[in-house]
Amino acid sequence: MGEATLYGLCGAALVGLGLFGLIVHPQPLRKILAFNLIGGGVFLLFGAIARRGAAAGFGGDPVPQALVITGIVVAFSATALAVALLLRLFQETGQATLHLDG
Amino acid sequence: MADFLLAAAGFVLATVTLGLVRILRGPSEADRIMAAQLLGSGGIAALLLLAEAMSVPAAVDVALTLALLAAFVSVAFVKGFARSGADGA
Amino acid sequence: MTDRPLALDIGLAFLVLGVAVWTIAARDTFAAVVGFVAFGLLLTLVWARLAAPDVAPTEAAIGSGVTGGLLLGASTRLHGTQTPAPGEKPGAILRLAAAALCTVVSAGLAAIVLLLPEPAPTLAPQAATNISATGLGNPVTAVLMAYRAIDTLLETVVLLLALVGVWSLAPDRVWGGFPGPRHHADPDGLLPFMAQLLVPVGLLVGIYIFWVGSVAPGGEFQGATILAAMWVLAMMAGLVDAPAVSRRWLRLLLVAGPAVFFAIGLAGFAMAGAFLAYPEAYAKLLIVTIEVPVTLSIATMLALLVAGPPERALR
Amino acid sequence: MSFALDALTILAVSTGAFFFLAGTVGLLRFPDALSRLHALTKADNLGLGLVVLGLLFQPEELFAGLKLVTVWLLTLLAGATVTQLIARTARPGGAQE
Repeated sequence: MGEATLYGLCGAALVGLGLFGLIVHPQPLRKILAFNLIGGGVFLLFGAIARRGAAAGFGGDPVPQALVITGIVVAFSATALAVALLLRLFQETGQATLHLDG
Repeated sequence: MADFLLAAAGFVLATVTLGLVRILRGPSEADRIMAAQLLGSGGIAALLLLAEAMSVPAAVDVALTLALLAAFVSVAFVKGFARSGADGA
Repeated sequence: MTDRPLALDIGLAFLVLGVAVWTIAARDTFAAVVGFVAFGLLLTLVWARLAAPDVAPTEAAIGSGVTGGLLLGASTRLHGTQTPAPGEKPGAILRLAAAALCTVVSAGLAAIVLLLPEPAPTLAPQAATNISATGLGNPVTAVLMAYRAIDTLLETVVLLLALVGVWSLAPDRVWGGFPGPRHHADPDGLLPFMAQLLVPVGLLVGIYIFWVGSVAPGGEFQGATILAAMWVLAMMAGLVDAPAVSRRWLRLLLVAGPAVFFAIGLAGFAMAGAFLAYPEAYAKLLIVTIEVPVTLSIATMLALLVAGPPERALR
Repeated sequence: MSFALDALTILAVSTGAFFFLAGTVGLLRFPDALSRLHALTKADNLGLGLVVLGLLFQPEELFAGLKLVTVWLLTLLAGATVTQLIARTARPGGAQE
């Protein structure tokens, strides 16, 4: 088993772990953290595919690597927007909860 | 030589990750910041060792980026820490 | 391959998973965020091991650094609100069901990883043959700026839209005002001193990482993130104040990158017959012409995304 | 020649790794925040410094060596600042716990 497969499996586990956190944590900030873990897992899956595609003198396929770079930046914009929404909710209601009748 | 450097990288990384237990135990947030800082410098050391062992000179640029961003995160930490301390946390 | 790198890889993979479990399981939100920063750091090492030296600094800078700073700030502000109400905690059945679902998802993905086709499909040879047409030495930058340039263009637009979204969350009375609290420089503190030393060095490194990106790992996103982090650092140390978001120069700076990118893309119709196509003789010149304003715009967007919506009214 | 340099690298990197170990043990075992801080600064400054020193013994371009030293100086600067800020707040009677 090469390191690509190893880290690919690690990515698969991270996606499940993040998904679990996203479902069971009631606090929005914890959900945002879990969302970023899922992102990390998906990127690692891409990384495994890129590493397997090493050819032509490159250590990895540059196309999935470029996609991961784009993905990291987009995940950050989503996180920043989510955090801003959450802080505004807190400012408005004094609570940071998604619980409607709370 | 490469084997030695890889082993050293693994050792440093494993050691500082052990320090993360401090974040779990706390008790104060200062302890948590310290453990994170130790992880930061250990991670940088491991990366430099990897760069030399795998002969990827570009990894030194990664370490440079990491060092700058670690400084940024530390300041964010301490700023937040000071603020939550002021709230009587 | 010798045995030892494999041992290192296995250890690293377990560390990544351990820190991820902790980020999910930690009772205290602040500790969870610290775990996430550690997670990003370890992922940076993973990217170095996966021979992805362009992704590693992006993960270090954006995935761990800037995202970490943002979440730390948020967790501090939400301090004391992070204990879930009694009715909010999911019951044991839901937790079990979620665990089962997530195990299935992970197992499915793991099966896909194990059953990936041999030999692995790759676009690396195509990237290698076309790289000479761009005049660049770094294949990943060539992919980002040439044949997947539309992704990169749309990505800057995504960042801009996220920033518009963040700004639109400002209450009416501070509309168009200054983001975040004003940090005052502590005259006998070490922080302003450190920032004065660190920020110039950081700016230099940021420009270097951006510049080296055309021939070696690095590039506009990594460089821009360092520039953004240094700007936010200067704000936190109280050296400079965040600009009011209604400033015209700021808005011009924000749209300059995407606008130049789009204009050169349109010019591609006249010069090379397609959107975002570059005539071969000028490819490198055009790419650099795009990269400089795009880097400045991305740096501004990232810094302002971390700074958040306006909180203080224009005087 | 290169054998001697390798030996120096191994010596410096091993000592650096030892300081990381010592720093971690200190962080985990010392009783109060201030002595833990003391342990941390040792690991931080000396550990990374020795690793960088060890790598400098390997044949490097001048620019690469300069970058290595810059990494160390940046970490040193950030570490010193954070340490000082923590020490101020972690002092007995300061804002803590």
